Amino acid sequence: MSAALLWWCLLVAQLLLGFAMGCASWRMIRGPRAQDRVVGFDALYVSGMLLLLTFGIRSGTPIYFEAALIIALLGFVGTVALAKFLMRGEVIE
Amino acid sequence: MELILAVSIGVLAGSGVWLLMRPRTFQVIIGLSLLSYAVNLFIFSMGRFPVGAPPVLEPGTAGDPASMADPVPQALVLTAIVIGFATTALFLVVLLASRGLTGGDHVDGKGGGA
Amino acid sequence: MSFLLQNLAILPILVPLVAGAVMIPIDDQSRHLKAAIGLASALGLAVIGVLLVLRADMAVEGAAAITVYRLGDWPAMFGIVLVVDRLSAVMVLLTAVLGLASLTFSLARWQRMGAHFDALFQFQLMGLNGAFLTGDLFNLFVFFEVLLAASYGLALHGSGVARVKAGLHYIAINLAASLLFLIGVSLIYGVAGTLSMADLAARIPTMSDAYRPLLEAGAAILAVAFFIKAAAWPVGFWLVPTYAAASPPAAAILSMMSKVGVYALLRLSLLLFDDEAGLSADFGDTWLLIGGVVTVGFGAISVLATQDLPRLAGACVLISSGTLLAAIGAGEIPVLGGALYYLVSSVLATGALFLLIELLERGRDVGADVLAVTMEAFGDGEDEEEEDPEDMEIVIPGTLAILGTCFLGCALVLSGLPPLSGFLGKFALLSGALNPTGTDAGSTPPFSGWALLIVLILSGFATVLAMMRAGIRNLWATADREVPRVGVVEIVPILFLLALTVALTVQAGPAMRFMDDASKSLHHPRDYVRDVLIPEGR
Amino acid sequence: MMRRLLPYPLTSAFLLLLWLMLEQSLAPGQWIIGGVLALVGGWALGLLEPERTRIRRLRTVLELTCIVFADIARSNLAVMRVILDMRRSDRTPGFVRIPLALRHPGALAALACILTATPGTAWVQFVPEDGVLLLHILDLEDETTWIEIVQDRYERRLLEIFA
Amino acid sequence: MILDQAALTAALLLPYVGVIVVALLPKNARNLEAWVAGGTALATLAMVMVCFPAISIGGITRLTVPWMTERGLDLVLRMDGFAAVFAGMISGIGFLVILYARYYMSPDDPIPRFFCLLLAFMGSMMGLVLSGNLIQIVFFWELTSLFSFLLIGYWQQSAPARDGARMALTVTATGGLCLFGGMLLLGHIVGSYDLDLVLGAGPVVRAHPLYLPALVLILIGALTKSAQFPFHFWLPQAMAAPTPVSAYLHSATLVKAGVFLMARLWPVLAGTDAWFWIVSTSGLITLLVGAYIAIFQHDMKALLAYSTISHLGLITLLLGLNSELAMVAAIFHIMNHATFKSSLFMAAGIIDHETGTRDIRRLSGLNRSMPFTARLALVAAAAMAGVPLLNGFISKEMFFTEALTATGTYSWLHDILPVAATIAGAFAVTYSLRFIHGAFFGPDTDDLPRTPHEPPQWMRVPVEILVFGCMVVGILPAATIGPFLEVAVQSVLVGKAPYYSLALWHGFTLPLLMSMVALAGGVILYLLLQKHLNAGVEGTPLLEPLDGRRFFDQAMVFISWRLARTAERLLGTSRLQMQLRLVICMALLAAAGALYRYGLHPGGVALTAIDPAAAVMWTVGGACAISAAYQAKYHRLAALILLGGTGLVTCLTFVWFSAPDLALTQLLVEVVTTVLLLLGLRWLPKRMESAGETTLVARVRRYRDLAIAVLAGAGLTAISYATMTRASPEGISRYFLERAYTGGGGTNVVNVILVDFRGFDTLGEITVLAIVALTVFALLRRFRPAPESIEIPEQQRHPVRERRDEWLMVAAVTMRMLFPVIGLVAIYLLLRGHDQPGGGFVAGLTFSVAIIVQYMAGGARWLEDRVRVHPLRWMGGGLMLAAGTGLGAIVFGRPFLTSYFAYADLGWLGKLPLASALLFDLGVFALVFGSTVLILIALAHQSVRSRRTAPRATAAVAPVAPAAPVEGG
Amino acid sequence: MRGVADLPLWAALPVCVLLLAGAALTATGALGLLRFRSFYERVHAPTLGTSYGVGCIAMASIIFFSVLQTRLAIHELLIGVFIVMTTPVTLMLVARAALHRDRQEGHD
Ligand code: NA
Ligand code: NA
Repeated sequence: MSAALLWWCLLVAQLLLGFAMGCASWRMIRGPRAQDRVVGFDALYVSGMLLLLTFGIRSGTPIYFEAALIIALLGFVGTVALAKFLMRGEVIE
Repeated sequence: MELILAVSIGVLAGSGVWLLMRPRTFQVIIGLSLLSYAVNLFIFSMGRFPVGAPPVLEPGTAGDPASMADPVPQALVLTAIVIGFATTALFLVVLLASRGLTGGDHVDGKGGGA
Repeated sequence: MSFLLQNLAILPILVPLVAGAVMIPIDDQSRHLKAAIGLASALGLAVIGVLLVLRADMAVEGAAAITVYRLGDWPAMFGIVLVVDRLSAVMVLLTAVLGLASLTFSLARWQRMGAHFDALFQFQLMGLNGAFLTGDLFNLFVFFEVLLAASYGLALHGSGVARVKAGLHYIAINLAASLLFLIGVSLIYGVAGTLSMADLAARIPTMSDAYRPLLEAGAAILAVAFFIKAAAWPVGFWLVPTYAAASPPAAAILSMMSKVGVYALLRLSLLLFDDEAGLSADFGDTWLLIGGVVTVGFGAISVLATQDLPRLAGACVLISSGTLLAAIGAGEIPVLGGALYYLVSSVLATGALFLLIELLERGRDVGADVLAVTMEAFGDGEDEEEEDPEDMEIVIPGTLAILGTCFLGCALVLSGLPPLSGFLGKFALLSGALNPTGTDAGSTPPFSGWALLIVLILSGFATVLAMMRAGIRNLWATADREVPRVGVVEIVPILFLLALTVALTVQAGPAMRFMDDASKSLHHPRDYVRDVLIPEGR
Repeated sequence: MMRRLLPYPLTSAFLLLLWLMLEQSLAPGQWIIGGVLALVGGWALGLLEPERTRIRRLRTVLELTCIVFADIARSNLAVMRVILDMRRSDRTPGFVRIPLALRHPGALAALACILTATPGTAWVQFVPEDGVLLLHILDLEDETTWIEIVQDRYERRLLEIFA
Repeated sequence: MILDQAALTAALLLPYVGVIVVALLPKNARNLEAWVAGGTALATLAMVMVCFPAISIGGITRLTVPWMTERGLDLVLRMDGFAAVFAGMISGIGFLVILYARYYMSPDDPIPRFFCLLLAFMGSMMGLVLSGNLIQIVFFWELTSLFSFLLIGYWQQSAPARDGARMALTVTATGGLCLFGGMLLLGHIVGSYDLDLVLGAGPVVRAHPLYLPALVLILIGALTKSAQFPFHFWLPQAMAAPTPVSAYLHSATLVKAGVFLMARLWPVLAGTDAWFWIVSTSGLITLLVGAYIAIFQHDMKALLAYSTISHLGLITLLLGLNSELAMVAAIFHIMNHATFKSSLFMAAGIIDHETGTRDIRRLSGLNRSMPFTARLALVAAAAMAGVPLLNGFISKEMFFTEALTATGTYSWLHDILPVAATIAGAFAVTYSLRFIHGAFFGPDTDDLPRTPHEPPQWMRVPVEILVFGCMVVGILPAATIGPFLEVAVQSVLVGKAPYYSLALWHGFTLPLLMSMVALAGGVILYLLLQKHLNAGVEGTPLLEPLDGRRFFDQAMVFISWRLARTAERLLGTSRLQMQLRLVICMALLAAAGALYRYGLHPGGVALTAIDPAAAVMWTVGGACAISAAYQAKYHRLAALILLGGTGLVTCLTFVWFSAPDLALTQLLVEVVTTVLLLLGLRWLPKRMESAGETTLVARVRRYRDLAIAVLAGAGLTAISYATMTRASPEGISRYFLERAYTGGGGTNVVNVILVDFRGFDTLGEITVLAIVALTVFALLRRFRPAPESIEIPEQQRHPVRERRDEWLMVAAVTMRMLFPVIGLVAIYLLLRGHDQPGGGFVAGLTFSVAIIVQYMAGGARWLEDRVRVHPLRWMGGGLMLAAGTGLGAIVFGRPFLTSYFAYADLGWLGKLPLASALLFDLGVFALVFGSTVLILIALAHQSVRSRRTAPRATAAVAPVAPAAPVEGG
Repeated sequence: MRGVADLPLWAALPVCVLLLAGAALTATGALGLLRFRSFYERVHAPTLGTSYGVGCIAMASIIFFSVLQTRLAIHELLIGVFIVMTTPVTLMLVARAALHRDRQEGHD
């Protein structure tokens, strides 16, 4: 019972997160401006990270935790670099 | 699922190959990166389909090949990722040097800023 | 001593690795220290190479003399092994010799033309040796990457427009080739379940039919990767511009590089697809022959079409690559024996030629001018270096005569004219090709024999023409030129390499016997498989 | 001495906690490794010379935390409604300039965290010279309400904490 | 026997010893060098004489030195009568030429080189005639070509010398290559390269299907060397050589090599129609054409050169007649021609030396100023013309006899032979007359560059000796040259020598009549041609269009320039796009070709159910990839971002399919690569989307590329699908899973593979990283940005005057806080790697990201004032640590990289894992950290560096280069 | 290793609710990214995911693993902490960069 419930909920949650990734990537693809893409990129990372967490639950092992942790901790670095590039034209001054 | 992964590999490879044949250095480097993804996934796919069976053992035990992903392709992909990263960096710097010395970003080093 | 001998097989990789690692943090100011470390390592490698060759040749008649080194003490199938047989031993020795010569040459000025030359050079040697010694398919990839990465560095050493432009192409194509390599290796793993070459050879004969097409596809893709590295037509156009633009010591060691692709094809084709490989027996041999012949043809065309000495030398590398490929494709023991002899002699000669060219063209180096401009605009003071050509450069009398003689020597070897080893190499190859079963009367030469005969004679003709033209233009038609300033350390390595071709000529008997033995054991890979897969290790 | 050894006690404590959580273990060995790493981490941070931060009132911290959690929850719902019901036409997004007295970088960072984590408000620019914060508000009904919210609910408390 | 062999060896080696001695002598020791060289030649001659007694009784002296025995190539020294005669000629005339050259060569010339080359050439000729192995013959054959090339080009500063040398080598070396092929075939037919075996296998050879190709190839070699039609044109050009060289090479030795070879292999190859037609036709044409052209030459040496061609044609013709008697005549004429022709060349050289010109039109009346030389030349020329009482007469008589009696398959050639022979004889008389009459007779002239007088006495001695020889042989043939000729003939014909008589007088015979007709005809022709010759017209009447040299030059230009370049252009490319296209297509073809044999079908393993979330995920990934491909040209930033999207999806895939280590690594690489590419993006040129219409060609090209890309993608899809639907083979992975913990001491099998089972791969892989970092560093040191990207980036340049805006300040606080946090996580990942996902590589990247974040937050200057990373030390240390860990095993007597692990029990503190693998991983960590930081920071520093130099560099471009404040944070 | 099937119902319910809530929030945020018309509006959208989206799913994970392994597994909290720390940095900088670009182009 709980397995089936959890299974369905996980499926729905993953689909929702997949949908979120889709929306984010749409922004990345369509723009229109660079900052839109960057925001979409950031959102994609967060959605992906959440998808990882749900996947961890689904497979019942905590072994994917580090991957999610790394996204949470370092996912912003790429975005910051992009933002700095937009702002200053170079990443490290 | 096999089909999805296979098609994904194909899409990445196709995009990469397309870019590889373009005339601008930046296109080539993006193409190489995409191709690297495709190849890494390809190597990975050689280990077949191990959903939810990471090759991490319980201490003191031996793993069961039937219930665990093949670790060898994973090790190969790891090496390939590292080497891919290194060569991307190198290619980037060389394309920058080429850009600096030839004034353009054409792969054959011709043309000015065009 | 026994301690060293026990670990002899790993030393060709370890010595340059440690030397390179030690040099990384050393400041570029301490050039003499770096030079000393580098030379010590190269000398050590040469000694090790000699020992390896001697050991590989010690076996009794018939038995394969194979040394297997199990890294990490794992059984051969599972861990990575190094395998020393005659072929790999001679390649290691050749690498060491070429390395020693180019390194010595570089001390005069090229060492100072950019950062970290010495470390990169050591890594280049390491990569080459690793590729020759390893008995594992994926480890071969890794060492290919090591040697390619180092070659990128060396090819770009000194910077400048020509180098960077050629380097960009070189890198892009080799990156593509590396990806193909990966696809091939992983596909083979996916259907054979192993990475050890010996294990693979053991599995192929009995492989299930479901896997065989994919295995052969993997092997074919792998072969394309090796064809690219061997600069075969039509995927080898990168070679000539790259080698021509590279700095001389780099180009000299690079002339060994294109042979790695040939080596890999040779090793794998003979090991995996021997006569006992079932349906896959002799897979790809015809294509090797065709590819080789076409490559020699294109090389001959390039040789004729160029006015430029460095490009000429590069085209000679093409010819030698093609010849070797065709010889492998011929699939006969005596042909391969001759081809190996030819390989050694042509590598020595192209190495010497690349070093020599710079001396001949000294004073009108376009790249150097660009370099000067660059430094002026972006000189960072402390990190740019351009000392006077100093102590190393003692101008020697009769420079032009010596240079002329050296050029003549290189030209003779490369065009296959007597009296040097080039002629003997071609003879050994062709006599093998025409009389594959020995010199007994009555048989008709096989198709490959005719192909090789025609191709070698035509390419010899082209090379003679081109070398003569180049020699006349660079040595004779410039009577009023000023004598180039050439240091002893620059001329000695060239003489050393040429002296080796002379030695190879004089000692043609033993050398040929060695190569024939190497070829024989390569054509009987079952011994190799048996020796490597002996269940040892933990 | 203590300050040399432990220049950033809060950070070090956080690092130790982080270590124990990562290892998911309270074994003595982990305390030792974590402690050493926390110390080293403190020194490493010291190299970057951030301004020293003293957190005064733990009670205010707690209070602020609760407020923020509640605000975020409310904003989440509000923004969700905005997104799902796009036909609503009375929504007016816009910028608002808020003068701040807050100057401590750490406090400003905390405020940034709060405002960003709260859906509906976006930190756009802060000019330290005159202390004006430029916010973008998704549903800007009344500028002054927003100024009050920021100043009274968050800034005041942060000033207390980072005094 | 031993003595003979020793002498034989000495005969071959002495010239080379001489070369070395002369090369070591000082440059100005002209006399000494001449003495050494001359002495060497005499000693060589002496050695030949020592050998002769044994040979004269029909013996063969052989000495075999093992060389490449496996391939049937030994150094076989073999002297029989024929070889001995040639060897004597080579060394004897060699000595005379050296003596002559001592006086001929100017002190300004580099004498040591001259004598070195001359002796080396002599050595090669000796080697050639003394060879007892086919391949050895080729060996020395090519050496003679080589040294003659160097000798012809001796005066390298003169263009004709260079051209002559070039042409000679081109023709003779090409011929040599053909000869090589021919000899290989001959060896194949016989089953041995040994000359004695080959000579005994005549019938076998002639019956073999490969006889004709072998014959043609060998004859090309011989005919080119002997300057036979149609390869005759190189010889006159070779006259640019110093005259002693001409006298030696182009009369007595080099050109004789061809006829030597034909005579040598005569018992094997001759006797067939093919031989007859090829050899005698070529010889006959050469005989006539050479003689005809010789008449019209104004340069004495050119005249002699064409006459040489003609005489060689005569010899060739004789060899081609398939008759033993003709062979006797041929050998005899070889000897005679050597004597009179070298003396004539020397005489011409003396004239040139003393008057400064060789032009017959300018020379006149030298009979009076140099009477003795004139007498000598007169006699030699008479011999050349075939005047009785001189040696040339006797061999010519024999030729006429043969022309009349030639047998074999009857053909029209036999009909015209006597006539042609007589005509050729007449031509010979004509040009001999012209040589003598033109130079030595007629009125005195003062139009010469130098006042003529007799040469130094010793310069004349060689000529005197040779002319004396002509006369003695001409009067007493049987007594003088008879025995030698007999020995030579016997050895060539292997005991089948016919009866012949060497006598001056055979009675009134048809040949004598022909001789008389030729003599008279020649004189008459000379008289008739007086007007034409005195007019001094250049060129040969009637044969003007048949200028072999011009054909040759055009052919060379065509082959080596137009053809080669066109072919290179058509068959090669220097464009990267095309090269990559080819690479991809070849890979596609190779894989398709391999699969074609079997066909490719999906395997039988049941498919895994589709996971909708994964499907959605991969839709995103694919969309990102395709858009990245689409955007990469004009929207680089967009492409970069989209690439990141694909990377993320790849990383999630790794998680999906149970590869946490891969996911971690991919993720970190993703982050670092993004920063890296962004650092580089700043230096690329602005690219504006141009609305310009694309041409049709461009569009077709794009469709072609699209097709290739689709095919490549589809191919990879097919292969991977086919593999995935086949069961996994029973491979090596079971071992790793079973032994990872028990043998490698770790539970994370992937990590155990990386640091233990296949730690060697990892060692190589981190070396790659180190190499790349070093290369990047070295390259960036020499980095020169394009002028337009030197300036401050647009974003900072635009005239938005903002107040001092610490825009990064607030963000920087958080970023700095994260420094120890990320560092801690890095160490966490490092320490747990052996058992759980993580490891040195991931940790190293994480640690480097910690630093990079600080660089971004504070700027390079700011950070480096506070924290200094020494990447090179990290790299060196890391690599040494990793290698050192492996070396540790060696110290303990185990193979490199053998691992060690144990769990140390520390009581209440818990268990501490002690594994050498951790040490290795620590090395990996240090190296990865150092390399990544080095790469990124070196790249970042370009901005700092170029900014420092920007005002200088841009001053010329824009007068105002606003330097914005750069300090951030 | 125990899996999904071993979870008791009392724990499964909150896990399900939290999962769905978090995923829904994130999805809504992403939808906003799609539907908002101006950039500054779009900046707000992802914060749904980065605040309670992450919070809910992390909490679900905590409950799930704590119950499954019968010990407190709270390390997922770290993910929340890190997200809360880093998201402001990115969004702040992106918004600032957008403002800068807009001003440069004269929309000030
Ligand atoms: Na084969
Ligand atoms: Na790992």
